[in-house]
Amino acid sequence: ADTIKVGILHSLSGTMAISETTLKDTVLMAIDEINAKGGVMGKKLEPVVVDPASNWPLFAEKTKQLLGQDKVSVIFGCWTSVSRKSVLPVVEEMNGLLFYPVQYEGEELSKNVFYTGAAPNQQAIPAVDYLMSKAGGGAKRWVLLGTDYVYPRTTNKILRAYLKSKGVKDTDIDEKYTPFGHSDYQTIVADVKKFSQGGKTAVVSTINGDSNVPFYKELGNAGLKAKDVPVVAFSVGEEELRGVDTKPLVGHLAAWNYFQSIKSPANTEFIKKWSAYAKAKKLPGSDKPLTNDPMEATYIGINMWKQAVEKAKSTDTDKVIAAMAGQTFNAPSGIVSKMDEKNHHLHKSVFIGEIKADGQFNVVWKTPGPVKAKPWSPYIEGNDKKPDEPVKGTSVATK
Amino acid sequence: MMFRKLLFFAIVLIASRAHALSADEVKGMTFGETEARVEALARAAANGDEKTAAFIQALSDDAVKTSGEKAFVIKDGKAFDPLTDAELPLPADAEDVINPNLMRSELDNALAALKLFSKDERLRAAAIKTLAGNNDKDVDEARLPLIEKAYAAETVPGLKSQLEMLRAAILLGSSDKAKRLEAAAQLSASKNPNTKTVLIERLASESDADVKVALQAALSKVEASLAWGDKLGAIFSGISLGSILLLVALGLAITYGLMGVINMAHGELMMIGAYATYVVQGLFQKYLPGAFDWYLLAAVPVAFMASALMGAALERSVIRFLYGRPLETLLATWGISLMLQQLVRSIFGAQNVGVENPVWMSGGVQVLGNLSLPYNRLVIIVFAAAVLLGMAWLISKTRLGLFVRGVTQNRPIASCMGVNTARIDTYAFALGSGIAGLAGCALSQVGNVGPDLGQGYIVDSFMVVVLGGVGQLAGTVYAAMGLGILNKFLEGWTGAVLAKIAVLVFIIIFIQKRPQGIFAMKGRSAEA
Amino acid sequence: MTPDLLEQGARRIEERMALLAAGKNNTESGGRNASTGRVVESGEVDVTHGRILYLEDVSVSFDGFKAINKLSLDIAPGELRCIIGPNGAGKTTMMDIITGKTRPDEGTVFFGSTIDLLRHKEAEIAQLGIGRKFQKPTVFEQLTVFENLELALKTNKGVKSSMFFRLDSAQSDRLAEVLVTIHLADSVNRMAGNLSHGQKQWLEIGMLLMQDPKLLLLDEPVAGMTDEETARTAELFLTLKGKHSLMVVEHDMSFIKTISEIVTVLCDGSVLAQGTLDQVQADERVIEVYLGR
Amino acid sequence: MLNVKNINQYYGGSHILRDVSLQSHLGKVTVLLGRNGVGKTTLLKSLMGLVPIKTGTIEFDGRPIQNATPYERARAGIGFVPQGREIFARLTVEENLRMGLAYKSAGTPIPAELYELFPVLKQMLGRRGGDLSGGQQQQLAIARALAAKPKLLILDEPTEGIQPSIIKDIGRVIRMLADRGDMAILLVEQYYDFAQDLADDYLVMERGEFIARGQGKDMEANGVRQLVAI
Amino acid sequence: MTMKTPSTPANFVLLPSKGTLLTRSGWSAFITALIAVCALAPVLNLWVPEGNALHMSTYAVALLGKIMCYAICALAMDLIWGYTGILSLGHGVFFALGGYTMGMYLMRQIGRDGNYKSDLPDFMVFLDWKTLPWHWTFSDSFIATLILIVAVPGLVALVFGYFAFRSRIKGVYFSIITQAMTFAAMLLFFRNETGFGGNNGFTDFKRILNIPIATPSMRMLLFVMTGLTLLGFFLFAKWLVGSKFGRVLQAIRDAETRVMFSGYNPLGYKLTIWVISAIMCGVAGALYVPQVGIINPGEMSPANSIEIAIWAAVGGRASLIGPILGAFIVNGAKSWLTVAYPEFWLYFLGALFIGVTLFLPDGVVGLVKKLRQGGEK
Ligand SMILES: Nc1ncnc2c1ncn2[C@@H]1O[C@H](COP(=O)(O)OP(=O)(O)OP(=O)(O)O)[C@@H](O)[C@H]1O
Ligand SMILES: Nc1ncnc2c1ncn2[C@@H]1O[C@H](COP(=O)(O)OP(=O)(O)OP(=O)(O)O)[C@@H](O)[C@H]1O
Ligand SMILES: NC(N)=O
Ligand SMILES: [Mg+2]
Ligand SMILES: [Mg+2]
Repeated sequence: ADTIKVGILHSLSGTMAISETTLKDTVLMAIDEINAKGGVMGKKLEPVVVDPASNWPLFAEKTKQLLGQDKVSVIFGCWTSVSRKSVLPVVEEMNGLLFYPVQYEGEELSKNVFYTGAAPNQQAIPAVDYLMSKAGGGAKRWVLLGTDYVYPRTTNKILRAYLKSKGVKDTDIDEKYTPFGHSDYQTIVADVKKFSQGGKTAVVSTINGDSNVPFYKELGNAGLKAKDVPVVAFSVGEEELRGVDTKPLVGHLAAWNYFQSIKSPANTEFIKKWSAYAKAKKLPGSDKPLTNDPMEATYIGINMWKQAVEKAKSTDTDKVIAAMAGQTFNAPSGIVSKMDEKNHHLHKSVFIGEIKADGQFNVVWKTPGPVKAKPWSPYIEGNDKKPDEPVKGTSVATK
Repeated sequence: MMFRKLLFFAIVLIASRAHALSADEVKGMTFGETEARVEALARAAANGDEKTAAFIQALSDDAVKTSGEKAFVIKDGKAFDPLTDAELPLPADAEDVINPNLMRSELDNALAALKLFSKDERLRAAAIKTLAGNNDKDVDEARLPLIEKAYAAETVPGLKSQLEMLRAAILLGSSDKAKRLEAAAQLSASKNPNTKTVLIERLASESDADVKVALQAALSKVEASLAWGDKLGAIFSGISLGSILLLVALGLAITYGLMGVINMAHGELMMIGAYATYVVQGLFQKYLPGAFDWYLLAAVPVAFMASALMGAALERSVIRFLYGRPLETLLATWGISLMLQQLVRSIFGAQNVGVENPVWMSGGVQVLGNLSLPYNRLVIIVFAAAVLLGMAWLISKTRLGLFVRGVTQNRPIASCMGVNTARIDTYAFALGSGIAGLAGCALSQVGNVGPDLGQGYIVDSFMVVVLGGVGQLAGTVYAAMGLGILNKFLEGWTGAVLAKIAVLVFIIIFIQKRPQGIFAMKGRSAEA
Repeated sequence: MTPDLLEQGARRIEERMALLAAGKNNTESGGRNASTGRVVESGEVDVTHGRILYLEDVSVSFDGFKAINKLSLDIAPGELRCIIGPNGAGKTTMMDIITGKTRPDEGTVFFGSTIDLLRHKEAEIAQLGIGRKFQKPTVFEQLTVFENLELALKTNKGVKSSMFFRLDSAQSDRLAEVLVTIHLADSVNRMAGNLSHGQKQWLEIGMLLMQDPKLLLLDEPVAGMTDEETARTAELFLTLKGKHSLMVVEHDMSFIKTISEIVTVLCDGSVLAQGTLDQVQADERVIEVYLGR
Repeated sequence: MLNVKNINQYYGGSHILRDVSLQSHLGKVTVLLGRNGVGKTTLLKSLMGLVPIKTGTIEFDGRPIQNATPYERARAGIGFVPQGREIFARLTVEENLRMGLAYKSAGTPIPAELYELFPVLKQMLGRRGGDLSGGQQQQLAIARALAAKPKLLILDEPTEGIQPSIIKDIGRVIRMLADRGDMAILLVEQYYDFAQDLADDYLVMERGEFIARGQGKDMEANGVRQLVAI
Repeated sequence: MTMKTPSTPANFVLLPSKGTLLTRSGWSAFITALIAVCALAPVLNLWVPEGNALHMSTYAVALLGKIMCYAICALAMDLIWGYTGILSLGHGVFFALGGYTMGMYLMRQIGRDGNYKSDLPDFMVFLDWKTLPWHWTFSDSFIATLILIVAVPGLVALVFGYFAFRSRIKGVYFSIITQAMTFAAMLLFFRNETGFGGNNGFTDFKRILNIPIATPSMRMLLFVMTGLTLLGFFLFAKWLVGSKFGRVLQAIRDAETRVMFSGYNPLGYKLTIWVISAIMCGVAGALYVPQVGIINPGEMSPANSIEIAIWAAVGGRASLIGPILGAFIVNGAKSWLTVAYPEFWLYFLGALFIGVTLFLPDGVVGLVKKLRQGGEK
């Protein structure tokens, strides 16, 4: 064929559309950009967009379709871990290629997946380190607050182990979960307030997208100020704050590998491109174009894939996988991001940002340089023996 | 943390030995690592004069920008030199000064300390509140002379006693056992949750047995007085959740409870109300920025009308063909709900949009030391009550209400009585939809405004209407309040997830006892 | 023995003592009729005491309104009893009580001398042999006339036997016979919902016939029928009499006249008068509240 | 007053009313008789506009109304007592009567004479219609239709389930209303004696057609009683 | 004792003759479907080479297999809703229970091939479970799993239904408590403590009966089994609704009081059909999981259960074949539209639902009937 097909597997309807729609547009933007520069190996990229509609089994079905019917060379997609878990057996079986752009809980490595979001050690642990430091307020008590699913649960498990290793007692950690789509945070916030009476407290929030607005609104109204009880979130970025009145939230934190407010030439360029694209396509919200971490991760992903294909001179999955090792890309976050030689995760810098009144973040802390991902967290028992690379031959042979 | 202690000693001296603000001080407070800036702040404040205070205020207000090595104070969009107050051109590359939490909290403390001696009683009260809200031990000790001085100078009895508490909290760390005992005794009267923190921390490090006993006694007393606040807080949040459930269910009580339309698009009608609120907010931002705080008042009727018109359109085009076939309405309204969701996705995007609380709705009234009732919740409770009363009046006291009830019970015969049933149906459905719109307007103040807004409430709203007894307005009220309070009490006890499960199981069991809801219709008329 | 059984027993003895003290039923056997000892099979209606239905001191009220007020009434096996009374006298409510639809606040209701109807649910009461026709005709609207009758047929009504049920030839004959009786033979395959009001009345009677109950409760069976059809209904009821017990509620005096032996007049929830039609028609109170002048 | 010409009506495929024509005049009681299922109710429903007719015209007060909605017909002055009572079960008795006044202006009081006619309604004003006994409901249905003082009163078996004394009362009322001369009455009735007593004109229907018509006083003579028998 | 009525000769009354299970054309359609599932599909998928126009792709096999599972649910929904008038908004629970039971077996079949090389499923290892919780006891036995697939949804339905029907909960009240049930179950299964893998549920199945699951022949086998189950259930349902039992169900739907006064106890009838319907859904769930490769609590979300009702309504209630068609139409449309019009498909789907209700009150089957009647005239 004279085009290379690229699958885009992000929910455009249902609960996850809120987060995933922009990622679809980011891929489309990158494809336009690549095509404008002559494509890949002289071939144009042809996007194949499908809507798995926030329905996890549908993710698997659509993957089968993308790989089996449309014969795409690569898939950019998924947000929630469960959607990735649903897709994983399919890409492994059909030997496809998936780029997953969102921070996640780790505990997984697949030959057929490249993880361009953060592993827990690239986000959660640095954030906690910061909050424990003097500059971060010297927190001694911790509320680990999350939506009840595997990413928050695992992250909190890792954090609990980590905090313990730092001498924090179990009684000084309060772990709380709310159902998906929970919208009434009165009790939770009151509990946090009460808990904080026992000493300097910080909240680590792994609340999932939709519940954040009610959570933050409640926080603001209950008068829980960042300087008293700072909240650091791992799933709240510029996009999520679009829906909140940020004035009462000034000073609360988020830990990411990218913020829109980062000053770097690559980022200026990235934001410019995105703004232009959003305007040109009349995307909703284009009057206030926002970029965020998963978008950056998506953008890095597709560009690295392009480089790898060019290096491998083929779109063959195995060849591209081999060529991906050690790829580098000048990331908008201002570093040269590198795909690890072995573990399919990016090396990333970690930034801690404080929320500003305009919904952007002030970077108040960052790691000295890129951090290598540890998908198998050392704080989970038994992981020390795991090889830091995908086990060969996991995929079951077909046809 | 010497430098922080320094800050407070220094402020005591301000009145006598003021220095002019220096360029170095400005630079120190503005540039560099946070901890160094905090130290610079301490030093500057120690020698500070009015100008220093003004600059600290500007820093705290995020009204300072930098360009290169130079700092600018921004006032009304113009830039001024912090040292000379001369107006300067603001370079294009000027950047905001970033104040992390630590810096911000020190700025507040410095300002509070400065204001402790203000002539304005309210400023003093605010300053005391700020200081009382701080529970950093290091700072506490340093604060003592300052507090003592303020205490001596204070004339207003209320403020004086608050300062006394502040002093006691600090004295708790005194090396003098007698002082510690006295402080503990004083603190036992406190209703401030911070006192608890102080007592707990002291208790952890206290070695003297007598003092320990006194601390323990004080702690139990403080906890006992706080417990009240917790309980009332739980009830309040129950009522508040109940009022939201009520708002969400009221519209459905008409479209479903009275008209029998299993209205799966009810949530989307709320969503339309919320988006209407968003649009009104946008219009105010654009055309009436001065009156922005009142946008919500304008949004209420707009939200009602937007949803009511959509409801009327739906009734005319789809629903009207389905009366007497309630199960078919389930299917059609499900379709409508899908389309409406996609419609807002197409128009406003898949992401949430931001709806701000007006200023008068943020914050809350402090009822007890640890119980403050947020204004937005209070407003919603009052709003829900008003909507309920209005609707109850309309349904039971007006002719329109009578016709609605008559038409929904027996459409052909109502028609034979001379009632224009088609029109009444449209009005009734529009009314129910409009009330959904009002609910959406209220929800925009506490939660997400996005295409999924409605989906999150559809199950709850049906549960409330059905649990109350279909067609029973009073039942709807009881059900909403009951579920709200039950949910909040269980949540405090079992956590949010199990509480939700328990509430659902409760509903299942409750219906066994009352197969027709709380307010079951009894007798023959129920079968007709 | 459960406590409430004990209590009931105690209550019954007390009542009997009270009756004896009042000098009523003052016989050797304490008011009981003589009877020979025999085995009572459960579910079998014991009519050896000459009564198939007893109601004693039954009361029920709705939101304070006493619809039935200390009503006592009994019916003999094979009797055709007519009940008349003003609108709202409580006739339908009484049938609701007998068939288990409404629980009385107090009183006893017995089917035969052994079956306490208050302890049974609707379906059980029907299986015991009490059939009912409602004031407002109720048939299975989405089923055909044939299917309506088939469902009513007296057979085992358990789940399993329904699954494997097949109409045998005797049953088919019976069904055909009833179809003719109710004039719906050419409507066998019509949906019952499409019948006219009067046709539904007939169908419901037909269903009762299929059910073959021991006691039939008929609430205004000829309402909406022509005089001629009324006459035929009367004829039908007269043939049923003797083998079945019937309780017929009607406002149609000419109909009552053709079928009645004893007429009971209910008013305000209790018996106002009882006797032959001529007797009650002559009763001033009955004329006053019911017949009019 | 009412002039019906050649109406035909179908339920699905079955032809129910065949070329039915009739008239009804102010001050006259027109009685319509016929066995079960011949189409009497269907005819009345057609007059009210509750079921569509295929062909034919209905003229009321000189105006064609065959295309009007039921509520327009009601407003034109037709009162209807449907078969099977059809009261509003979950409205109170009083509200049921108010529904009868739906097209009158808001403050119109419920005529006091209704309570004289049906005293039981007065006692039960606050009770839900559906809780009433069958006969009470029937009385309510008649009262409801009378509330707005219609020019044409259509009654579908109004005596069904009503106690003899009240039947007599209803008979007197119908007679009185007709005799006042400002109301036309169309009565479907199975209760032959009652019908005969009231009829100024009569019509007999059989399989959707009128097979006999004439003046009330001739009913006996014309053997109508036998006609409605088989 | 039979009643004697004024005897009229009854012999000329024509009683309707008892219909057979299927009509002649019904049988031929059935057999065609049987052949398509058991012979045609395997041949087209396994033997016709991929390039060939007649080749049936693996994707199509997976998709059709999945839809057939849904069709079983729709059929089950028709029995309880279409015929008995009881709208369940909680059938997703039974589907999920069957699915989870199968999923547990499949998780155990992974053995030590998981990430953590443990006998325990992976999610248990990283949540620090040391032993299998009690409810996993029989999950390693295929036979026990087969029994549990029927028993678990059946028992849950039996207990729930017994209490609900005994209390005479009807209409929307019943619908709403079924919805509460599925919602509560979903939240419960979301919890990691309950031992069902939380939000992620179960994935990454490798074997069934020690045979690799991701092979074309295994897939085909599952497909054929699903097809046979669907056809079998269809015949069973047909027989059921054709029996007097079925008519009692319809009578309950129309006038439950009358049914009671005719001497039937509706409790037994409702309970029986409710449990049968639940078991059918459970079996569908069990067949679904190995084909789709994932089971998670999302299957219990209230929306999923509503969708089952929607398939039945689109196809046409109380017709058995209708709901099956409905499942195919709606899910087929969804699969196609989400690819063809990823941004607009909800408009089409929504319009489909509205259109069906407005113009086809008896669903697609009603339309077919109408057309056929029109054609005959
Ligand atoms: N559920 C109820 N709530 C209130 N009142 C009721 C209820 N059920 C019955 N009643 C009242 O009880 C009385 C008796 O009603 P019932 O239907 O038994 O009368 P009836 O003798 O059958 O009259 P009819 O001859 O008119 O059918 C009536 O006054 C009725 O209004
Ligand atoms: N909705 C309907 N659909 C189909 N057929 C109907 C419908 N309603 C009535 N019919 C049929 O139309 C015919 C006339 O019915 P209608 O109700 O007008 O009879 P009627 O003369 O009023 O009888 P009755 O004296 O029993 O009230 C009957 O055969 C009836 O079965
Ligand atoms: N991986 C997440 N954020 O679910
Ligand atoms: Mg009665
Ligand atoms: Mg009629």
